[in-house]
Amino acid sequence: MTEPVLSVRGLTTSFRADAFSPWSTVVRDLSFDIGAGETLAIVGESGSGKSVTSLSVMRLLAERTSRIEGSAKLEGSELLALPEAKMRKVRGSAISMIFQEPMTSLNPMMTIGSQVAEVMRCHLGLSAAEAKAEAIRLFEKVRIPNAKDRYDTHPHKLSGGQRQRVMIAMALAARPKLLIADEPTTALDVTIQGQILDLIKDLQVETGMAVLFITHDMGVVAEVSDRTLVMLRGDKVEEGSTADIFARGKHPYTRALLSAVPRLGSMAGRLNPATFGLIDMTTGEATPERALPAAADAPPVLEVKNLCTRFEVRGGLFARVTGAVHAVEDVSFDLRPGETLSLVGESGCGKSTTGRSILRLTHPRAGDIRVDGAAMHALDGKALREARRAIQMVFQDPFASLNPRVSVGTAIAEPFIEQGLGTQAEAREKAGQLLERVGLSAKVMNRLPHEFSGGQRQRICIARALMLDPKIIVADESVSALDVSIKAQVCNLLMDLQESLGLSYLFISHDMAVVERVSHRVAVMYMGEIVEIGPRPAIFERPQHAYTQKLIAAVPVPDPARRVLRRKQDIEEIKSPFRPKDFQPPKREWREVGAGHFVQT
Amino acid sequence: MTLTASAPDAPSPAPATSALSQAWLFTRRHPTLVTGGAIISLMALAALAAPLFAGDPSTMNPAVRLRPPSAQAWLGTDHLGRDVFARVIYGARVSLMVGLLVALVAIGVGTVVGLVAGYFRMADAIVTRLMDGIMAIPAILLAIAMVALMGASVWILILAIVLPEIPRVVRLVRSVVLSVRDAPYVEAARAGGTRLRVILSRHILPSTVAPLIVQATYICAAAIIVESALSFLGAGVSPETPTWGSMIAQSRSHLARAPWTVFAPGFALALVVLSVNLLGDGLRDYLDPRTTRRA
Amino acid sequence: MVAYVLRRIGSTILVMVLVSLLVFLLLRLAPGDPAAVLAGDNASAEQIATLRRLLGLDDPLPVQFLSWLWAVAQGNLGASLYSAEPVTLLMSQRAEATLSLALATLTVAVPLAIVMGVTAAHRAGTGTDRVLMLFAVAGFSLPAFVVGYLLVYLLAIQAGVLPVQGYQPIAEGIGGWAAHLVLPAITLGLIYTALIARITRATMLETLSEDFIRTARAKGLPMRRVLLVHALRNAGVPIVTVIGIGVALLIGGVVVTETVFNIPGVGRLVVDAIARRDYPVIQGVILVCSGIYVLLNLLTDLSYTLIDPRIRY
Amino acid sequence: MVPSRRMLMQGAASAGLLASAPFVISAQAQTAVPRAQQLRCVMHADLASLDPIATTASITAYHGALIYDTLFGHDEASVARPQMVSEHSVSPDGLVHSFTLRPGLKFHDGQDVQAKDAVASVKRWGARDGAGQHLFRNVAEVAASDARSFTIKLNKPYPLLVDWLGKSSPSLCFIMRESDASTDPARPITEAVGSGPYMFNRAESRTGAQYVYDRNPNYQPRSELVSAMAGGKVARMQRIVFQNMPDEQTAISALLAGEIDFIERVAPELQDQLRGNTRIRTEVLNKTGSIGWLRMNTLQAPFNNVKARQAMLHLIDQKAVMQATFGDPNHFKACGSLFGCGTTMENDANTAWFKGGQNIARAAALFREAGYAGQPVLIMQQTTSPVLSNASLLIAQWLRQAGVNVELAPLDWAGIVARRARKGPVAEGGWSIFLTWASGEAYNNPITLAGHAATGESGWFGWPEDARHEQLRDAWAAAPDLAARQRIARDMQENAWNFVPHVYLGQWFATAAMRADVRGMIGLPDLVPFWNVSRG
Repeated sequence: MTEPVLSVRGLTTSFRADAFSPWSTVVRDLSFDIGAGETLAIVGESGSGKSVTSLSVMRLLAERTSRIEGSAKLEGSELLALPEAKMRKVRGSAISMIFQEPMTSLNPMMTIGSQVAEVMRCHLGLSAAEAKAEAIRLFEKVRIPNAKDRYDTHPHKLSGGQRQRVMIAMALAARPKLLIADEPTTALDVTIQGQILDLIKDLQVETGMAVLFITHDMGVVAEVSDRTLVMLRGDKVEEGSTADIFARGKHPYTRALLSAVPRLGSMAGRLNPATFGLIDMTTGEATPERALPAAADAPPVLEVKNLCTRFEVRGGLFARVTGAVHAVEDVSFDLRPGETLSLVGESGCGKSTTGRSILRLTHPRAGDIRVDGAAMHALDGKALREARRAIQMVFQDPFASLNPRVSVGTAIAEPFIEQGLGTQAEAREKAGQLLERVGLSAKVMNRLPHEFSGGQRQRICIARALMLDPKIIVADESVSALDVSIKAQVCNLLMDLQESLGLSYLFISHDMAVVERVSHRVAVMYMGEIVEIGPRPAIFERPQHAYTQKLIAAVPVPDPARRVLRRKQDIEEIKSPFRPKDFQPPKREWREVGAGHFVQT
Repeated sequence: MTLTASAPDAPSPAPATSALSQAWLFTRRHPTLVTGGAIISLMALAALAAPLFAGDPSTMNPAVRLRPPSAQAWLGTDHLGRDVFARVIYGARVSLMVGLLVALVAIGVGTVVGLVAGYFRMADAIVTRLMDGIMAIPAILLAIAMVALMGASVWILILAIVLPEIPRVVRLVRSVVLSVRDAPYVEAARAGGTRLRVILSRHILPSTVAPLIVQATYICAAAIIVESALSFLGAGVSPETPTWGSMIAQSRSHLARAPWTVFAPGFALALVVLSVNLLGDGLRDYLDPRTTRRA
Repeated sequence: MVAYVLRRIGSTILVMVLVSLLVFLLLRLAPGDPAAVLAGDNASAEQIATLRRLLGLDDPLPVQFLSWLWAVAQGNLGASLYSAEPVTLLMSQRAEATLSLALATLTVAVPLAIVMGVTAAHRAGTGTDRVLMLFAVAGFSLPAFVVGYLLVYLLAIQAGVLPVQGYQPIAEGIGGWAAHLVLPAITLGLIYTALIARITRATMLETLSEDFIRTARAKGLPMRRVLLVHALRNAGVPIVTVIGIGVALLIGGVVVTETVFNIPGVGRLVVDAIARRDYPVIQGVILVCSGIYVLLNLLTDLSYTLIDPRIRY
Repeated sequence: MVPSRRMLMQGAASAGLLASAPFVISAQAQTAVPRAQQLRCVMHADLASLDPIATTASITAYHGALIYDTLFGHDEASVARPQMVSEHSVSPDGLVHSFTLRPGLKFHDGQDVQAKDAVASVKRWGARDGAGQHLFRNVAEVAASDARSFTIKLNKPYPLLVDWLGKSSPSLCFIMRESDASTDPARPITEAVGSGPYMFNRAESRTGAQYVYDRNPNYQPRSELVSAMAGGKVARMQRIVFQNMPDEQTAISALLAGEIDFIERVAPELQDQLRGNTRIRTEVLNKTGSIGWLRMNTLQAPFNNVKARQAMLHLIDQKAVMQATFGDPNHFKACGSLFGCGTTMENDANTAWFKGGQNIARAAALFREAGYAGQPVLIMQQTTSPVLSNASLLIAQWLRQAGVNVELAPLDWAGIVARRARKGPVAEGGWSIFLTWASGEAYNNPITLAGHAATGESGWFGWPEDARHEQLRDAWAAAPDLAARQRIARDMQENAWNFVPHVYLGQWFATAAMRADVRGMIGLPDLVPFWNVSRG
């Protein structure tokens, strides 16, 4: 191997809260090399120090509260000793970066063209006109349609994928030797994720730059990287070629990580959901997967018929309604006891609104919602409060769904007491039992939420939802924000509870691989409508609707051996479910292609 | 990615050796908070304990008017022969009380109104219009008019200063309520059937506490300043009541001959307002570390 | 956009009627009798009663309010009970001085405050930051009249370089006009500068922790460009809001400043009118002031669209 | 010229506040009077009203003296001399006074001053002014006999008639145009067109800020030397400007900087700043100064009892009250005479209480004798006047020492004039005590000063009632000469200090400050005239 583009030796980064606090080390004695044209993936869960590593190399951490030791050499010259003025010239030209959140990483006040052009004006000394021409060329290169017209567009008019393309154009503007991509696809929908990964790959081939890829997603790692470095709590645990790591990962943590990654297609041929097989990250001890029973063949606990939810948009002199966002349009399904029905689709498809409409957290405009035969849609006030006992919700963000000022015991007990189901003491006893049931100790009742990790909090939320002995739980992206290993554990917990308590889940998720594992049935939503619904094996193995097929094809596969260069797909357009006031939704027809498997025609 | 996410796994700071060194550490971390708090506390203490050491603030004796500082009158006497030191100390009572009461009333009323406006969409439009109306009237003109028309008692003065402050509190509370009204934990409570009263008191109100404490200090400081400005314009409380503002206003024509009559209350006024502001800034940084600590 | 502006103006009228009613009730339900003031100390009760009747102060309150409102709707703010001059005339005579003072204050305070705020945010936690912010806090803590006296004493009486008091219309020479405005503008601008500097620092700190600032730094842009081009504009909306709200503060501060420097402006007009219970003048001035405030709010809101391309009405 | 410009400005004003500003400026820029030809003055109050008959405010009298002329004028010896009048004769029975106006008198609008103008003006003044009202009880008819002559017919002789027509305390009998003078006496006129030595320049005046008076080029002064309000009123300055400056410190600074030329009254504590400055001169223009007085509500307890009122005589230490505000004893004195000190009616009848000095124990005893039982005594404290505010504080302190339950109600002047009209008890929004002041000379005249009346509820605020006092007042007005009036004044005072219609706070002498080159200021008790004043 020739001299590496970037050579990191003994990198140790520490933080402190302020000048009077002690240092705490976040990255410990990390060393790695990246050669030209090579892709190195740093993989790890939150708190592993992977992003801090890249920010340390770029020296983008606040000087007063961070300390970087060790060495980071760019083609032999030491970066960590460079004066700030020289380091600034390295940033964006020799090393450039793209970030996770395309929504927030672009300056919302400036046109995308000027944001790209300024890099070239700054580093390459181009004139305004030259920079503009070059920026348009770059936009074409990253496949932004109508590049010339888009030059003066502001970021908010672009979709997430397009913004990430702008970010890439910006990063490539000064022809860097090293591109650091920090979770570049995490915030994107699956179909877009694939396109962005392909783009980076193509550009790398074209320019021969090195790529440092930072991610938590093993699927992405398998797709893009030549070599992989696994980090855990600031330490490197393992490094090797990606194929090696996936096939013969030595460290228990590596194997635990791999085992927890849901793999699309791993459920092929099986009828019912199954728990994840897990490997303990310290002992390496394995727990095998376990299949769940089929749903009971009983009358449905939840029936939803022709549900419509629209958000009115007002305008004009007297603030009249000019139209509406048709978030949920004519959605019907039912849910049997002990069954998991997954609602899948990309962001903005209306899957969350469906769940919220069923609980009446959002007011549906029309439709029939029956819980256990009782008409939920017609209730109000006290009756509605009582009806909600049967149907509870677990939200996406475990940090936001617990009041930071209320102890977890109080939070769990609250619905029980508020519904007048028993005394304070009874509530606390039951809360204690439920904490044990979700895998925590009853002793933690008096602690505040911030003392718990994300996974623990989601367990607490589940306990709170169970407090009213519901029949149905709406799990709205309940595992999406969790780290891979935690995600698998929480999924397993949900499945255990379903088995023992006979719960029904409305499982709302964009993660096809997880959905495949936990569902009995799947409904695919697109633009507020269900386009395909049916038993899970049918949907995954014999998808009928074009959109379902596209969704499944886009999911990265965590297996470097099955890596394919593929998908030259059409550029996504911004989908807007906004409709004018007098819009008449078209009448939809359904075709039954298999037992209980319906496709919109 | 945020640093807080890594916090659970990071080694916790070494425990400080003693309470004293912890207090010293706190002082170094939050110098404005501690300085402001200490001065205010001392002032408040002095004001409360005034009868024990300060002398008589109200007895007039024109025969000894405008005497310079001496052993009998530490800060001299004013144009009516009153003890300036005693009046400055007793003045702290009024100034601090005006500041405190204005802050309390503004926060109290503003919180209730803001809570209602923020949580109930129906009330919002009405409340917002009303608050716009109050805010549209220049505050100092309203205060001058109220004091002139309704009499110059401390209570009218407080009412006059409070009224323009209320809309600011309402806006603040309303914005906080709006930001947490649809927070998942509030939705979770609604989904669990929690009553409105409990949602408001347990889940929504506490979020407003930190910004309100900070706002309260600013209102307090502003009230003390406005009181002095009103006194300057001749719309303050009764000249019988010692307040710093009215002391400055009454003595300002004696500045050349008896500077202590102006500088003593002036210094006290500036010091207290400065301290309250420092306290507010310190509290803001302490309660909302986001603004100063960043990665 | 046009519909939005029209709607806002509609609600403005509502607010103004509300303000008028509030002020009217405050004035009329409280003690104070302009007829008694007007008649002089030596007048008898009977003479005062005659005067009250002649001034129309004996009419029932609703009649007084509605007839006043009706006149206002026709653009007539009434006339002073004392000089019988139209309120519009009284105000237009005073408008130039007050507007000059306000504009002079704005032109000095805003750029200064923004430079201070940006510098403090950039150097957050350092000595520079502390000094700048201490200055800003002090600006809040010193009563304007104390500052005014101090400035007059030092710069006008001792140094003799600037006029002590008064106002010189711009038509009588721009030099004299400016010279008369320097001290009042500094006095008035102190608290205003402090206010804007603080909010600039706070929003800049928040903006500087945003992702796109990290992007801008990762692009290797010079710090000046990161601060002034990327961060400042994003911090613009709250800063502009405070500049707008601050104008309300200016209207208030003008009253004290005009008194200290004896500037014949609108603030003094209304303070004198309150002392005399010259109801039409008080009502007229407060109505116009609140109208200006509401209008400024609207302009502030509209200016957001210039700053932030995402905001559309 | 003046009306048309005013119309232009009104039109501009109604076109909109902001748009009109440039019009105003351009109007202002048209005339330029050299600074040396201007006298810029800060007076004690703002000129709120332009009608010197409808209001008794001193500042309006100053305004009147500048622009209007009077039929007679008092000279320095307080003798009434003809001013606008060229001939005056009285019928032998003393019942018909005939007057002829000087030829060549013109109003500022160019019209001649005619007898009908004088008749209307005298009638309006007679309806409004205290002395005028007293006179008009005896007037049968006022009528013009030709363009320049008119007569006043009386029911019985009135020796003070000419004195009253020429009096220099408000309200003066100013001669206005008939059209203005026929306005209802209670309704203030807003025109300001007279025949006096100066003309009101409305275009450059700014209500509440400055009032501009330009020399009347058509004024023909009398040939006699000037003597107070009598003699030739020669306007030597081209322009007089009243600048309203409520803040005294600002005014001092402005005088020091030469931005203004004259301050009518300088607070004693501010005079330090002027001392030793050769460019500034100070002068006491008003030799009888001002007297503060305390009125009690005689309709309600405790002051419905004469003993309680007497207690107030013993309670107040005038020297202390004065010292609290004026400091230097050169600026004030205590005064025990009902008619003020330094005046023609001053005497020492029944002033044992004054000679005995402050005696709080005696006051307390008198309150007990009055049967005082702890009723609240409410003092309306005028916060906008330092002397009255300080006096209120001291009196409250002394009353408390005398065992009285005192309550201070801080109010501004407008609040006081509204509340003092209430006759009910304190609990019903009434009052017990208020303080005010008037020029020392005003107390000298028991007819013109409304507060000298003791006519009960129809009288002035406080409403004291005493039949003998009223008899003496009538006798005083009817007395043939000064010596007779002085005798009656003694009797009045003897009686008054027994029933105590009011008590005094002390007498003080305001100092005027001016640039050293200002010459010829005329010192008058009630007025500051600006004719005869020059610079250099």
